[in-house]
Amino acid sequence: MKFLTEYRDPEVVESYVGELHKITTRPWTIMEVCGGQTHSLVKNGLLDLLPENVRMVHGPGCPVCVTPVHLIDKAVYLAEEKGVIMCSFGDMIRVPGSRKSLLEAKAGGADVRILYSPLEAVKIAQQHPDREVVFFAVGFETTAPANALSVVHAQRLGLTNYSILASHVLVPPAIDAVMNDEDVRIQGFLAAGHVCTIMGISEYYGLVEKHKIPMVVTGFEPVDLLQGILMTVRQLEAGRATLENQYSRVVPAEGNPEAQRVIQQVFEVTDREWRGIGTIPHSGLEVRPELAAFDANRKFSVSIPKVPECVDCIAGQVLKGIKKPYECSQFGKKCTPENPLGAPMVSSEGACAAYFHFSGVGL
Amino acid sequence: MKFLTEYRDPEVVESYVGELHKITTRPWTIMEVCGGQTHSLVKNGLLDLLPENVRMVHGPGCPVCVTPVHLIDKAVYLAEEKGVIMCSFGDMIRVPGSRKSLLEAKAGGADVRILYSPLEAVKIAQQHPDREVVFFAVGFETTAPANALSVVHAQRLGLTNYSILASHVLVPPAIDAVMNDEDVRIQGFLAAGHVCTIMGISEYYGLVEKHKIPMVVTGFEPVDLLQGILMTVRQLEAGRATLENQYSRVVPAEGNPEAQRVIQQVFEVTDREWRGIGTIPHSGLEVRPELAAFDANRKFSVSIPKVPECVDCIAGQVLKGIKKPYECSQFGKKCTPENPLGAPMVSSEGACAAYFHFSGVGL
Amino acid sequence: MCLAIPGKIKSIDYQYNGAVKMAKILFGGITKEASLEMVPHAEIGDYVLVHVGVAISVVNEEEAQKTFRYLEEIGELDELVEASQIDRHDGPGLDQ
Amino acid sequence: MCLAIPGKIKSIDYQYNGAVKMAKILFGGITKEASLEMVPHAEIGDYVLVHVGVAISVVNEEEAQKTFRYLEEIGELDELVEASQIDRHDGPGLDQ
Amino acid sequence: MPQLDFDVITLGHGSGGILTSKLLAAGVFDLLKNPLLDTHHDGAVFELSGPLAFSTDSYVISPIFFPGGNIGELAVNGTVNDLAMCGAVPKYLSLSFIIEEGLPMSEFWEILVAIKFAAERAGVSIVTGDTKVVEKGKGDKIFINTSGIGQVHPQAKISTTYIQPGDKLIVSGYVATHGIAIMSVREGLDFETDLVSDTVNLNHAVKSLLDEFGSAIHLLRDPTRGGVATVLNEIARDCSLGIDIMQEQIPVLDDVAGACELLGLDPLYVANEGIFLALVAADVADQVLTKLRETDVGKQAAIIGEVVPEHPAQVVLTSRIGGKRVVNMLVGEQLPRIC
Amino acid sequence: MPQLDFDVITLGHGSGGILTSKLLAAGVFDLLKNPLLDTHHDGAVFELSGPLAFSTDSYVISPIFFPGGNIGELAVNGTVNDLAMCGAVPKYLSLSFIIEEGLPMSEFWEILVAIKFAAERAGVSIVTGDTKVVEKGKGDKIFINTSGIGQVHPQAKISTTYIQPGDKLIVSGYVATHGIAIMSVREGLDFETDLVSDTVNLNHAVKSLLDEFGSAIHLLRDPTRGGVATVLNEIARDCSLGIDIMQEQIPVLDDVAGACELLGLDPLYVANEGIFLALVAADVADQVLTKLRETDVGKQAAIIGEVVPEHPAQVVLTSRIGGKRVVNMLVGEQLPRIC
Ligand code: SF4
Ligand code: SF4
Ligand SMILES: [Mg+2]
Ligand SMILES: [Mg+2]
Ligand SMILES: [Mg+2]
Ligand SMILES: [Mg+2]
Ligand SMILES: [Mg+2]
Ligand SMILES: [Mg+2]
Ligand SMILES: [Mg+2]
Ligand SMILES: [Mg+2]
Ligand SMILES: [Mg+2]
Ligand SMILES: [Mg+2]
Repeated sequence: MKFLTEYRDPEVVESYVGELHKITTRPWTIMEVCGGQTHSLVKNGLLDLLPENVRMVHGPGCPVCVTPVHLIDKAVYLAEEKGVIMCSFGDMIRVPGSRKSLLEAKAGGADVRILYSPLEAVKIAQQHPDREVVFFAVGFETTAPANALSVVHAQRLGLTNYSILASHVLVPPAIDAVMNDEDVRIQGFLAAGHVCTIMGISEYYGLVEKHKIPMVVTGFEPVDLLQGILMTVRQLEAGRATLENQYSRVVPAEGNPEAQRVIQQVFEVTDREWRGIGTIPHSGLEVRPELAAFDANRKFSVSIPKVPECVDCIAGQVLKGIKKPYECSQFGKKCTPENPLGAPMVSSEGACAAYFHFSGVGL
Repeated sequence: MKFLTEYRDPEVVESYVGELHKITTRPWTIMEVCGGQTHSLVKNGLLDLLPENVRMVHGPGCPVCVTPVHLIDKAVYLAEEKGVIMCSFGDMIRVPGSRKSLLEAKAGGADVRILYSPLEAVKIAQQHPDREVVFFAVGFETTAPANALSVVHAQRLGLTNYSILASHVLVPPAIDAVMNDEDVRIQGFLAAGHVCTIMGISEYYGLVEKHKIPMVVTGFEPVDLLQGILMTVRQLEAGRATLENQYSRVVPAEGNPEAQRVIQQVFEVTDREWRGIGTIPHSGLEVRPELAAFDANRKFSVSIPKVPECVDCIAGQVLKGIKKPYECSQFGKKCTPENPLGAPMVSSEGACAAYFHFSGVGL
Repeated sequence: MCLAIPGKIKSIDYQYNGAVKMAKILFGGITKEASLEMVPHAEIGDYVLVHVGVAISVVNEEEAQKTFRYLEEIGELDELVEASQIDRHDGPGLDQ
Repeated sequence: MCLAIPGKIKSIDYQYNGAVKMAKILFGGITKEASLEMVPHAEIGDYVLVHVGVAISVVNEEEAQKTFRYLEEIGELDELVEASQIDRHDGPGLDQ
Repeated sequence: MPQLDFDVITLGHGSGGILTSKLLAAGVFDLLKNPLLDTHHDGAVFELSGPLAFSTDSYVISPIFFPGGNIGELAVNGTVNDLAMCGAVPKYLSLSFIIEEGLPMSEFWEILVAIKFAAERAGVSIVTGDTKVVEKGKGDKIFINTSGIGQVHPQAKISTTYIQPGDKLIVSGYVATHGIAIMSVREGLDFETDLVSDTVNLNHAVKSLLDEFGSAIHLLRDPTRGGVATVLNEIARDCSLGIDIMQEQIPVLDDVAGACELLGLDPLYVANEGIFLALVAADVADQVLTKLRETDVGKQAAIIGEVVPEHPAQVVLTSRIGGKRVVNMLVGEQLPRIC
Repeated sequence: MPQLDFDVITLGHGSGGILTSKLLAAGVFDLLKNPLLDTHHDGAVFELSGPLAFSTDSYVISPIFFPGGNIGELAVNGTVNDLAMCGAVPKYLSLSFIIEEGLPMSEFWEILVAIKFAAERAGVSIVTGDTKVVEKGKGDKIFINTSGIGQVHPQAKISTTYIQPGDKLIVSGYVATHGIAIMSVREGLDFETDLVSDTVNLNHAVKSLLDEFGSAIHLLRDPTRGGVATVLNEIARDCSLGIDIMQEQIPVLDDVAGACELLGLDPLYVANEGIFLALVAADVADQVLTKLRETDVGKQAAIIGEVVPEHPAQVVLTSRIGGKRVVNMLVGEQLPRIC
């Protein structure tokens, strides 16, 4: 497949790995923000190829993992008690709420559907005019245009039975929050390529300057990641801290103006709670008040008690890169992908699950 | 079981059979009006024991058999298109409408439930306040109090989601209609014991006088039937034509006043179509207009085309006793209990089905 | 039509705040609930005829015996007189 | 986050009375529908990056080659001068 | 019950992955263990020499727990009995579950335990199995298939071709008990009764008859779905002879008779478990009956009819009052009647 | 298709009465006829001598008709293949249906025809069966259980205990084809592809390997649910050795690779039909591969890994780019990912 296969070429990989080994003289700690990058690093065995001195830390970039427990509880409630058709992505429905996941709600008889796209949910709403259809719209900036588009489509079709339960988070405030934590020892960032495809790269200049840290907008294939790491290490070794763009084939500096427009049209920025991290100011998107009819949060009055997160789970520290998953006392013991205690064990994007799946417990 | 077992005593049966053989001198044709009696005659092998000169003819007394096709079509429509929980008795749901039976609608996904009692349907309505529950209330006078009571119960509970689709027929007008047919050669009647339990026997005096025909209110057990037949034959042999009550242990002359009252409260007399026979004036019950909220006929606006009955089926003649089921060209051929062409093949009460089941085709 | 069988009242209770009289009724070992609203005077121990969950008649034990004496009676009757038309209101045909 | 992969536009059609531009997109042999609303200028034959049913970017073929020349370039660069800070608006770090 | 991580069965338990594996390892394999039990899903291997009998049945009963048992023991007994009806000594069973998402793990466990004990009572080993999980609303709590292999008894000569006029028809116990016990707990029909299903394995009783009477046992059948009437019709059709039965002789419990009266059902068409019909040579019929009555499962056994040359392929019943009628096969489901 | 009175299957067809009988007589028995086919529901009797293999599986696939096949042929091939994986020559199958009310008779017929041809291709006889019908909403169109008996090949010595370090791992064909073909028609995920399921019987190919290489074939497994990854983990666990696999060598169709990229799935965890894994002695591995490639079902066969003494009970993959990672068992269902 063009634009994929060539970025997996073993020879190119070898030359990048060689160069990386050649230039790395000291230990460096780099965070890849995005769970997709984590996934690719472990799935392709890349971690195995990096110099020992290059230590990768897995960031909070898994939207299903950082979705707050009470929103999952709300989705479960809507599915179980309000009888809505609750739609979402496959990895979202396995994330545990305080009582159960959407998958367990489904096991209990709720109508929960796994979709490839929010636009499919609009079709379902069209097919079932007598039912309420809710799309559990999780995601970072990358997914926001698609979720916003689903609202635009529903509006265009005059549907009154479609709404989204938005759990949208934004990357730059999260990077800022990570770096503001005094325990954090991150020296460089791979910024998330697909987020920047939408938003462009300008948001990151301020972060680079504020935290004096190199940042490279990076893609997802092995060669992309190696190049991104190499560019970061080169900066680190040279004592520089700038913003670079490894992933220019799909990330123009200005991002995607159409996508930004539709996001603006449907969403507005809000403070947002991140599971395992806490509330980060201006780090989320919510549906604009004028579109309240499409906002499941406003459409359905649901009051569910807020439940504290699991005390054993050190997800917050894992998501901030302070600890590795295997440093958690529950990792691979009480907490496994079949029975996750915390969010990062849930999606195969999650840092804990990625370690569990691809590295093997204890490896 | 007391009041059942003793009426199946082979010795008592033998003495009645003996007496019947003794007194029968000429051929007599007697109609048992009620399908329950037909059932008992064939199931117990009684027909095998009667004198050859006593010929029993099976009457129209099977309420599910005489329910008009368009009412079944309506029940199917309500179940399939209006999404109601359609409840009825086990034998009713197998009766074919013009397109399908309720059993077939159920096979197609409609919510059709088989109940022992209409009072159970009220409970279902209570349990499913969000669903419409309809009881397909078929029956003769015997069943009318139970169906009426279900409306009274629903009213008492303040239910707004319960209604009945009434298909109630009355026996005396049917007997009159049978006797008015010039082809009919019936010489005596066993009147239906359980109908008279409700209504008493006074309605039958007029019929006896008008048609100069003996009539005996008869029960359902072998000894009951033999006594009823004996009483009829005694009248015939003696040239008498009076009304007698064989079944006095449960049929008081006045019937059941409480039951009559609840029937009055919920129903009023109306003209009624009988499947296979046609419309008989004043032969049915419908829900009173003041209870329209409980009348599925008024509650749901349904307009379904009236479909003509099957041309090969001679159900009308069978139900009037003009022909025996095996005289029908389709009996046991195209028309079988698995695939009935006409109503009398449907319920095991039905004259055609009773013959098919218990006598064996061609016996 | 109208499958109805006799069963013995085992217990009585009231539903809908006392408005509806219900009974547990024994049929050869099994017990089924039925409404007594149509037979308000029925008592525990009585046999009632039940049709689709509603008791419609209390079985009259005395009348029940007549069937077993009928053949005897008509034998005697035949010996005495030729039976005459039984009239509308109190002939043996109605009362037996 | 954000699984997105590049596919080639096979055909384009319009839905909702022409209001929505949709495409059939080829991914290694399979075809999946995606919205082109976010990439209005994309043409048949273009490669677009698709995420949850929405094309979010047209792949820039020229930029795509840079990754394969990067090691060479930095080799040459290293030989020439010690790399200086790349400035905010037009440094090679942003453009490549 | 072992400590399992889940309260209910989820789709993951049928995915073939680690949840399936854990469920099997902690539950099924541990409970049912025997040297042959295939623990890697493909199949079991064992030594066995023919002639062999092979039978299968799927169990879809609702409710899955009923008075006197549950679907698990039913599934074991059913296939054990079908093998016994072939004149075989049942040896090995397969066990396949189709579970609806959401089945409480505790119910699954109770079913497994019932399976274990039923297999032990019957003396069979469960050697291979399968577990599938379907979405909520695409199953009905649990369906079970068992298939079984048995070794045909060396003295057995069981076939409709051996049936002769004069053969006596024996029923091993009360008729219609199981079907009525199930119906007693169905929504909309339920009634109170002490009745319990008589599901039980019949293989030991059958073996003792074959040991003693061998080829004098001409046919064995368990009249399950469709009831006695349907099975007798099948036999009459297959051997082209008539069968006469006597209503008076057919053992029926009072509770069953009462429920049949109430619902308008005929016990001859009600489903059975735990009983069988045998057609045996007339000269040994009384001895067979005596022997059968000595077994646990045959205390109520009775001779209820015989094979006759008249009315071939038809079953004729002489009613309690002496009338005769033809008994046909069941048409459709038996549904309770209003009239 | 024979003339049947009904357009759809109703509860009556599973009642055991006359409708069941008619359906069987007009449909099943007529189509599948063979001298052993048990036509009276209890079981089949035949001569067969051990060692025997016995296997069962229930098929609950949705949709029941999918690109390249239907649930009927899947059910036959599945059990045939499980027997073949035991090193056996499949002989007799049982066939048990659980049908949801309302299944069109024409679809049932199409499934029956597929069963007939699949059994013929595999050279097995269907000798006993069962048909149950459940209410609408209590099943999912049709579930099928097949159980099977085979005779273990005289040269076969198949067991995890024979696995040694150095054994080569062969896969007989493209990985993940079946699972992705099914997914291509699932609501909410559907995509266009020419991909068809590769469901097929593997017994003839397996027999030809056993004929020639006998005990050099140490293990056979068909990586169905849970995919290649799960089966390899089970094997590694059972033999307490490590397994190394090479991503580069694993045959995957372009369409399958594309769909996996799009949905975020790993082909190693996707369900397969129509392929098997073999662990064979290193010295014959190339010959086995050559032989396998000569068969209809093995044209794409490849050596994809080997058994190693390191990392016992673990499966380690060397990725296309040369990195290593552990391959775990599947957890839960594989669901498409957003990220
Ligand atoms: S291993 Fe589990 S408990 Fe520990 S941090 Fe990760 S998710 Fe939380
Ligand atoms: S046998 Fe069938 S077609 Fe003939 S009269 Fe009876 S119901 Fe009608
Ligand atoms: Mg297998
Ligand atoms: Mg069987
Ligand atoms: Mg028990
Ligand atoms: Mg059976
Ligand atoms: Mg299996
Ligand atoms: Mg059987
Ligand atoms: Mg198997
Ligand atoms: Mg095919
Ligand atoms: Mg299998
Ligand atoms: Mg069976």
